[in-house]
Amino acid sequence: MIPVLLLFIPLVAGILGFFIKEQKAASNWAIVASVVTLLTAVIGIYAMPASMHQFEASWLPSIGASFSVALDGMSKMLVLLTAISMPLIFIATRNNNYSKPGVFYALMLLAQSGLMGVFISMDALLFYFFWELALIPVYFLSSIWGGEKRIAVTFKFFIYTFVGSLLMLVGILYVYIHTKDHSFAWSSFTNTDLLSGQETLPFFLFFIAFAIKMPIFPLHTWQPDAYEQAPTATTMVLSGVMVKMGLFAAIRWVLPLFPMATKTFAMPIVILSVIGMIYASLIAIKQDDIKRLIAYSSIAHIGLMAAAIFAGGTLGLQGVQVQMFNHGINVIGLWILANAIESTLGTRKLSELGGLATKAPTMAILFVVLAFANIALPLTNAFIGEFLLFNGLFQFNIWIAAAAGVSIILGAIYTLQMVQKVFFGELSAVTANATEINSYSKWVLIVIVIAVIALGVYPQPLIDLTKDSVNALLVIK
Amino acid sequence: MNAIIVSALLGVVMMFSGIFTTNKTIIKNIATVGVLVLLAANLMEMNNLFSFDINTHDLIVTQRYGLFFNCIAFGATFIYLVLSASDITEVGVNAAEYFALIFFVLCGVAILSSFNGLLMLFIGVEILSIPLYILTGSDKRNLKSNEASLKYFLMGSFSTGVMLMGIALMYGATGNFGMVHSSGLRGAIIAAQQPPYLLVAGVILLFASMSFKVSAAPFHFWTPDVYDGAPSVFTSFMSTIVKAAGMLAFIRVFENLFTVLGPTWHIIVDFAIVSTLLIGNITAVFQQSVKRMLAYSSIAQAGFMLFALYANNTEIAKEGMLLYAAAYSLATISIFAVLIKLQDYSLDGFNGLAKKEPVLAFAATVSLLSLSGIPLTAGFFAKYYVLAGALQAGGALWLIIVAVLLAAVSVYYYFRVIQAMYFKEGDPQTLPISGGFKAALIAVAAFIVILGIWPSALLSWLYF
Amino acid sequence: MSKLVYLVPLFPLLGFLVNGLFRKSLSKSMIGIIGSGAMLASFVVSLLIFFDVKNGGGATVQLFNFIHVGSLIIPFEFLVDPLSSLFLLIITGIGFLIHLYSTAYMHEEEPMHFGRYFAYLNLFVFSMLLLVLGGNYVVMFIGWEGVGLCSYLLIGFWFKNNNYNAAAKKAFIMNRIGDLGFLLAVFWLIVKLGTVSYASVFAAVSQLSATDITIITTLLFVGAMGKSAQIPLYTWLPDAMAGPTPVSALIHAATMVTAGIYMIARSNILYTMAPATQTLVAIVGLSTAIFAATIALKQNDIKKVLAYSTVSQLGYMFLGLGVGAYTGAVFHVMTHAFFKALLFLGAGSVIHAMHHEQDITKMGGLKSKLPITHLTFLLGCIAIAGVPPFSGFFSKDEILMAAYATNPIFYYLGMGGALLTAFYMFRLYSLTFLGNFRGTAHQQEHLHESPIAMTLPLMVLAFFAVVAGFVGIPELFAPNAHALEHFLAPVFAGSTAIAHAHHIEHSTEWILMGTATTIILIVIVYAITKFKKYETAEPNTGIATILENKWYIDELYDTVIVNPLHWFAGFLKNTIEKYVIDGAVNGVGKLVGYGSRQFRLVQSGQVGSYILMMVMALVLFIIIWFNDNTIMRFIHKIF
Amino acid sequence: MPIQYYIYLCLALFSIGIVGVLTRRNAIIVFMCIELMLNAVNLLLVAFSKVHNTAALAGDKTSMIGIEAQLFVFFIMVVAAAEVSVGLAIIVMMYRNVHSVDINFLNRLKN
Amino acid sequence: MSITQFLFYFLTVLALFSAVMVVVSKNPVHSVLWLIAVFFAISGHYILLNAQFLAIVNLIVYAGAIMVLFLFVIMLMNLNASAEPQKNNWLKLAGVIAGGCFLMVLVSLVKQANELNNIAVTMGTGEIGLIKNLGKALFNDFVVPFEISSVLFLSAMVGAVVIGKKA
Repeated sequence: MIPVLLLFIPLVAGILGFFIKEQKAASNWAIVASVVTLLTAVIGIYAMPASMHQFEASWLPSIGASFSVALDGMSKMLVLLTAISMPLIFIATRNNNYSKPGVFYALMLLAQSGLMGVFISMDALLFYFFWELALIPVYFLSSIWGGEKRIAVTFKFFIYTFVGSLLMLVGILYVYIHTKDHSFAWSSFTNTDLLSGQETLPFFLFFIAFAIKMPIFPLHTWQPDAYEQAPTATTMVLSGVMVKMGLFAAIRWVLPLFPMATKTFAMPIVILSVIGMIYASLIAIKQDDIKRLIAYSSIAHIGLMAAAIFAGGTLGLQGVQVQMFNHGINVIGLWILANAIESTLGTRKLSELGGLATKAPTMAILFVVLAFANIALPLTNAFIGEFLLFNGLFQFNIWIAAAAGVSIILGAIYTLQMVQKVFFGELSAVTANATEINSYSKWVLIVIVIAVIALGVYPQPLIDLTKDSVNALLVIK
Repeated sequence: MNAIIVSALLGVVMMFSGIFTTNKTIIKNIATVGVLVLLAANLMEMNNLFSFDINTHDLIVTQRYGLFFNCIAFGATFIYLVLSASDITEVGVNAAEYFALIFFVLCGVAILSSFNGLLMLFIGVEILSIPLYILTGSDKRNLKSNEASLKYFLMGSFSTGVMLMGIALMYGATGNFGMVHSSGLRGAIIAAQQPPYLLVAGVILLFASMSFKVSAAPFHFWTPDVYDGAPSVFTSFMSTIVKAAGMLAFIRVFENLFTVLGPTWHIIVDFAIVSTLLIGNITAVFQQSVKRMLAYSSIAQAGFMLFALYANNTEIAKEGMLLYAAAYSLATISIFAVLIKLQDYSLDGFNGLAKKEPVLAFAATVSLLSLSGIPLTAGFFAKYYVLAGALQAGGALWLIIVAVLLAAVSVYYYFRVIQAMYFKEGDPQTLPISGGFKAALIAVAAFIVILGIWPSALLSWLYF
Repeated sequence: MSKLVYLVPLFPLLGFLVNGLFRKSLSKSMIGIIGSGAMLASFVVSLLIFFDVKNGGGATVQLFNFIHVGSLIIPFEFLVDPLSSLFLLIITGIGFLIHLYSTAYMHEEEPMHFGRYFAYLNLFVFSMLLLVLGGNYVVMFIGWEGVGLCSYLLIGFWFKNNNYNAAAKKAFIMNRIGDLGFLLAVFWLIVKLGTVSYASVFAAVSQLSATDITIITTLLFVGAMGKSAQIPLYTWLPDAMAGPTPVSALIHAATMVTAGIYMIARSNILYTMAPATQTLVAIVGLSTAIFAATIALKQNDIKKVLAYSTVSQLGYMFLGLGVGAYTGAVFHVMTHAFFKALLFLGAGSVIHAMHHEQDITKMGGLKSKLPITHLTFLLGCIAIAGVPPFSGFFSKDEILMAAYATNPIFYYLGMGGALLTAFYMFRLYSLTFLGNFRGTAHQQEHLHESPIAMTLPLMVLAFFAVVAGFVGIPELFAPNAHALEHFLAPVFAGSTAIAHAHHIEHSTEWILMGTATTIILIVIVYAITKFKKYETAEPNTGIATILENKWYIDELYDTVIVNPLHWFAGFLKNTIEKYVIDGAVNGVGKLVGYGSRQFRLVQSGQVGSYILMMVMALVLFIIIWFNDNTIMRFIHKIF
Repeated sequence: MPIQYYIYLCLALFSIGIVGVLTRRNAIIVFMCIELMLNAVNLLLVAFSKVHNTAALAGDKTSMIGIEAQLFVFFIMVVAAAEVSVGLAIIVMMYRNVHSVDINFLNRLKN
Repeated sequence: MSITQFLFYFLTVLALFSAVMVVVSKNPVHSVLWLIAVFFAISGHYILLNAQFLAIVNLIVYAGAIMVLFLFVIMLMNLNASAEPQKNNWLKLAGVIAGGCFLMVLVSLVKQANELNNIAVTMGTGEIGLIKNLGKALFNDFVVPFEISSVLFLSAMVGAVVIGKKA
C-alpha cells in the first residue's frame, strides 16, 4: 500500500495544485504535499511491515500487464531521495517567484509522482509509462519558466530522451514477446530464455535509452543546455533525481535481463563512460557559467557510476546505489547555491564574480563544504560512494580505474577553480552589493550539509538499505 | 445489417429534413440524434436484441469485430457532430445535404466493416468515396476546395480503375470474388499451392488502390492537397472515421490472403510502411500550416496502422487496430475542432492560445500528445498494440525501430503546436466559443486519458 | 589508557566545531583559549598514552564499521602503538605550541577570521591525528586527504589575495595527484587481500606476489611524494608559504609533510619486501634533498629558504626510509619537527617585527633588537646544520650512516647536501641577524621583540632542538643507548627480521663523522663571514640565475602539463563538444529538416505527376514481387 | 481464342487509358480515359467469366458459375454512371469558377 | 480463320485504334466520338462472348447516356482544340513510358503464367449472359448489393445537387 500512496499523494496534490493562483499559497501547498510524501515514505519504509511494501492490481490482463509496484532496497533508497529532495527544493526556492505559481508547483509534484512510479514499478509497461510521465511535466516546466533559449533547448532535450525511450519501448516489446508467460512482470522479464545472440539487440535498445538519460558520453549534449536553461528548481529535480532514473533503470532492467550481453559489452561501455568522465571534467575546467560547470561535473560523476554498473561486482554496484543518493543531495545543494548566486546577483558567470566570501560568509562555507563533497573528500558522503565505485572499477580493470582516477584530479581543479572565482579574491562590480543567502536556502543547505557529513562518517544505513537488491542482482548474474 | 440500413435511412431522413426546415439548429440536432439512433441500432445487433434478418448470400457477414468497429466509428461521429456540427452548417447553404452525405458515408463504413467479397468491397468503397468528393468540394466558391475536389475525384476514380483491374485479375486466377474461408479466394489460393501470377498481379493492384484509400505511400499524394483544400470540418471527418474504415477494409481484405502469399508480401508491406512513415513524418516537419501538417501527420498515422495489416490476424493487432481507430479519431477530431475555431491555420495562429483559451489549448495538447503516442494518452496504447502485434507476428525488429524513430520525429512537429500555444506570445483570433463546446472538448480529452490508462475499458467490450 | 585514544582527536574536533560555529559570538581571547586548550588537552592525553605504550600498553580501538559491503569490512579503528604514540606527541605538542604562538601572531585579524583560523588549525590537527591514529589505510586516507583540505584552507586563509588562492589550489591538486596513487594502492590491497587493516595486511603479506608488493609500495610512495613534497610533486610546498607563518611551521614543517614518512614507516614490511621500491625511494629522496638544497642557496624570501630546506630535509628522511633506516627516518622527523618549527616560528617572529617584510636582503642586524628570537633561531640553525651534539646531528647521522652501509655514493651525495644545508642556513642567519640593518627607517623604529606568547614556544622548541637528539644516541657512543630504537622496535620488528643488517665498522663511522663535522663547521664559518658584510643585492649570473628561478621547474610544468591541458580542454569545449558531438546531434535534426524541404517538392500539386508516380510505384511493386530472390538478398545485405 | 489474347487486349486498353490520364490536361478527357480503363476491366471480367463458365460446364451442364462476373460488370457500370454524374458536376463547378478545365490550372495546393 | 476469329481481330484492332485516338485527339468532341467507337467495339466483344445483356447495356448506358452527358458538358463549355495548352513534352514522354512499362510488366507476367496455357475462350456458346439468368441471379443472390447501389445513386444525386445548385 505504501508505494501506491507515494504515487498518489503527489499526483493528487499536483492535480489540485493547478487551481491555486497565489504564489505563497501554491508554495505552501507544494511544501505540505511533499512533506506528507516524505513522512509517508519514511514511516512506510522504516515503520511498516514488508507486506505493506508491495501492491499488485490487475491492469491489462489480456496482455499480461499489471499495476505492480514494490519497494525493495534500491527503490526504497531512490524513493527516499525523491521524497527528501522535493521539500528541500521547494523550501530552498521559496523566494523565487513564478508566473502562474499554481501550475508550476503542480507540475513539479506531477514530476515527483512520475519519478516515484519509475522507481517502484515492477512491471515493464508500467515502468515505461512512468518513465515518460516524469518527462512531460519537466518539459513544460522548462519550456515555460526556463531561460532565454528555453524552448529550443528543452525541445532538444525532450526529443533526445524521447528517442531513447521509444527504443526502450521496442526493447520491452522484444523481451515481452520472448517471455515464457507473455507478461510484463519484472520476474517474467528476468526469466526469459534469450540466447546470447538474441540479447544484443534488446540490450542496446534498453541501453541507449538509459545512456541518454544518464547521460553517457557522447549522448550527453542535451544535458548542459537543459540544466542551464531550466528554472533552477527544475534543474534540481533533473540532476538530483531524474538522471538517477537512467542509472536505476540500468541496474533494475538491463543487468538482470541481459546478463550475457552485459558481460560482452561491459568493456566498451565502461571505456566510453570513463572517456566521458575525463572529457566532461576537462570541459568543466573551461566553463565560465556555474550551471554549466555543475552540469559537466554531474556528467563526470554519472559517468563513474555508469562505468561501475557495467563493471559489476558487489563493491561497484553497492557504490552506485549509495552514490545515487549521495550525488542526488549534493548536487541539489550545489544548485541551490547556484540559484542563490543567480537570484541575488543576476549572473552566473564566474568571470564576473569574486570575493563573495567577504559579503556572504555563510554561503561561502556551505558552498565550500558542498564543493568538497563534490570532489569526494573523505568524511563527506560522496567519498564512500566513489571509494566503492572506484573499487568496483578497479576490480574490473586496473588501467581503466587508473584512467578514471584522473578525473579525481580534474574534479579538484574545476571545483576549486569555481570556489575560488566565486568566493575568493577581491570583490567585483557585481558582487560589491551582494547579500547573504536567504534563510530558506540557508536552512535547507544546512540540512544537506549535515546529511553530507553524517552519511560521510556513518554511511552504513544507506549501505544496509540497498544491500538486498545488490545481493539479488549478484544472484541473478 | 442494422447499421447499413439505418444509416441509409437516416441519410434519406436528412435529405428530407432539408426540405421541411431551414433551421440549421434543428437539422443539426436531428443529425446528432440520428447518429445516436444509429449507434443504438448497431448496439442492438451487437447484443442480439434486434436485427434485420436478410439473406445476404454471404455477401455481407456481420461479426462482432466489425460491429464493434462500427460502434467506434459511430461514437466518433457522434463526438464529431457534437463538436463540429454547427461548423458543418456554416460551410454552405446545403446543411441538410451535408449531413445526408455524412450518413451515406457511414453506410459505406458499415459495409466496409462487414463485407464478404470483393464486390461488396468495391461498392462499399464507392459509397464511402463519392460523398467525400462532394463534401470536399462543398465550399464551392473557394478555389482550394474546388481544386481539392477535382484532384480527389480524378485520382479516386483512377484508383477505382486500378482496383477493378486488380479484382478482375484476381477473379481470372481464381474464379471467385468471395472471401468465405474455404471456398473463396483463400481456398483457391491454397489449392494452387504456388500463388498464380495473375492473382499476384491482381493483389498488387488491389493493394495499391487500398493504399490509396488509406493514404499509404507511395499512393498518398492526394492526401495533403485534399485535406488541405477541403473545408476543415470535412477534413476532420475524412481523415478520421473514413480513413479508419478504409484501413479496416484493407485489413479485412488481406488478413486471409497474407499468410498464404509467401514472404515477398512483407517486402511490399515493409516498403509501404517505411515510405509512409518516412514521407508522412518527414514532410510534416516543415509545414507552416497546421492543417496541412495534420494532413501529413495523418499519412504518418496511417503508416502505423499499416502495422496492424503487417501483423495480420494476431489478436493483439486486431485489438490494436480498433484502439488505434478510436484513439486517432478522437484526437484528430478534437484537434480539428479547435483548429476550426481559429481564424489562422498557420502555426503562428496558435501563438498564445493557452493564455486566451486555456481549455482549447489543453484539449489540443492532450490530443497532440495522444497523436505523438505519449503514455497516459490513448495514442500510446494504440501504437503499442499495433507494434506488439507486428512483433508477435514475427516482424522484423528494424522495421519497428524505424517506426519509433520516425515517431520521435513526429513529436517534433506535434510539439511545435504545443510550443506555440503555451510558450509563445500572441493574440489568436477565434470564432465565438460556447461553453458546451468547451465541456465537450474536456470530455474528449478525459476520454483520451482514460483510454490511455485503461485501454481495456474499450477493448473488453470486444469479448462480451 | 590507550582505550581512550579517541579523546585525542576529539578535543581538536570540538575545538573546531566550537570555534567554527560560534566564531561570531566569541571574543578573540576565548577563541584562543578554546583552540589552544583543546590542543593542550589532547597533548596531555597523548602524553598519558605515550607512557602507557612505553610500559607495554597499546591497543586497537574499533569505533564502528565505517564501510561494510559484502565481505569487505573497513572499520573506523584507531591503532595505538609506539609509532603512532610518538607521532601523537609530536603533533599535539608542537601543535599546542604553535596554537599558543598563533594567539599572538594572528592577533591583528578580525575576530571572525581569528575564529576561522583557529577552527582550521584545530581541524588540521584533527585530520593529522586521524592520519596517524588510523588502524587501516582507509582511515589513514581520510586523515591524508583531510590534511590536504586544511592545508588548502590555511594557505588560502587570506582569500582576498588571488595568488594565495592559486597557491592553495596548487597545494591541493598536487596532493590529489599523490592521493590518487595512494587510493590505487588501497584498491590493490582490497583486490588482493580483501582487507586494509594494518594488522591483517601485514600478517597476510606473504600472500602477495613480489610484483604486487612492488606496485603497491610504488603507488603508496606516489602518495607520499605528493604529501611530503618529493620530486616531482614538490612545487606546492614553497608556494604554500602564502599561508600565515605558524601554519607553515605546523603544516609544512612539523606535521603534514611528514605524513609520507609516517605512512612508509608504518608500511615498513611492505617496503622491506620490495627492494626495487626502496631503491626508488632512496633515489627520489636523495635527489630531492640535493635539488631543493641547491634552490635554497639563492632564495631571498626567509620562508622560501626554510621551505626548500624542508623539502630537502624530507628528502633525507626518504633516503633513510629507502635504505631501511626506518628508525632513523622517524628520528629525523622528530628532530626536524622541533628545529624546523623553531625556525619557522622564529622567522614568523622576525616577519612580525619587520611588519610583514620577508625579503632577507632587506633585513640584517636584528641580533640586538630581537635577542630571544636571534638566539633560538641560531640554535635552530646549528641543529639543522648537523653540528654535534645538537639534535640534527644525531638523526641525520643515523640516516647517512645507513645510506653509507647500503651504498657509499648515497652517503657522499647526502653529505654534499648536508653541506649545502649548512651553507644556506647560515647565509639566512647572517643576512637576517648579522651585519647592518637594510630595511626602511619606519621598520627600524618599530623593531621590537615579540610578546611572550610567541617567544615562549620558541624557547621550548629551542630546548628540544638542542636536546632531542639524545633519545637516539648511536651505538658508537654508548651501546644500547638508542632509546628511540628500542621504543620503536616492535613496529619495525618484521622488517628487521627480513632485512640484511648492514653494519659498518666503528672506525669507518668515526672517520666519516669526524670529517663531516669538520667540513660542516668550515662551511658555517665561511657562510657567516661571507654574508656578514652583505650590503646590496647583486644580480645573479649563470647558474645562480637558474637556481634563483628554482631551475625553472614551475615554468616547465606550465609548458609541459598545465598549458597543454588547458588548451586541450578548450579544444574539447569549443570544437569537439560544439561542432563534433553536438554538431552530430543537431545534424540529425538538420537532416530531417533538409529531407522535409526536399520531400515537399515531390508534392508538386499536379495531378499528372501524382498519378505518374503512382503508376511507377505499381510497376516497381510488380518488379519487386517477381524478382523477390534478388531483392531479398539485397535487403538482407543492407539490414 | 486463347485467354491471353483477351488479357493482352484489356491490358492494352487499360494502359492506353493510363497514358491518356498521364498525358492529357483537359479534365474531361482525363475522365474519359478513366472510363476507358473501366471498360477494359469490364471486358476482362466478361472474358474471365466465360473461361470459368466453360470450365465449370465440363462438370455440370447447368452451371451458372461465371455469372457473378457479369453482374460485377453490371455494378461497375452502375457505379461508373454515378461517378460520372458527380465528376461532371465537379468539373462544371470548376469551370464556373475559373473558366477552364485544365487540371493544372489549379495548383494552389502543393508542397 | 473462322468468322469469329476474324471478328475478334477486327474488333480488337478497332478498339485499340479508337482508344489511341481518344488519347491523341486534339478536339475533345473527337475524343468523345472515338470513345464511343471503343464502346461499340467492346460491345462487339461482349456479343462474341455471349454476354448479350451486357453488350446492350454497354451501348445504352455508356455510349448512349454517359457519353451524351460528356458531349453536353463539352458543348456547354464550348471547349475546342486550342483550349488545351501544350503540355510539357517531357511529362508526356514520361507518361507514355510509364504506361508502357505498366503494360510491359503485366504482359510479361501473363506470358510467364503457365496456368493460363491451354485455356481458351470458347465463343458463341453458354447461357450465363442471358437476361433471364442474369435477372435471376441479380434478384436472388445479388439483391443486397443491388439495393445498396441505391444508396450510391442517392448520394450521387445529392452530390450533384449540392455541387450544381447555385450557391
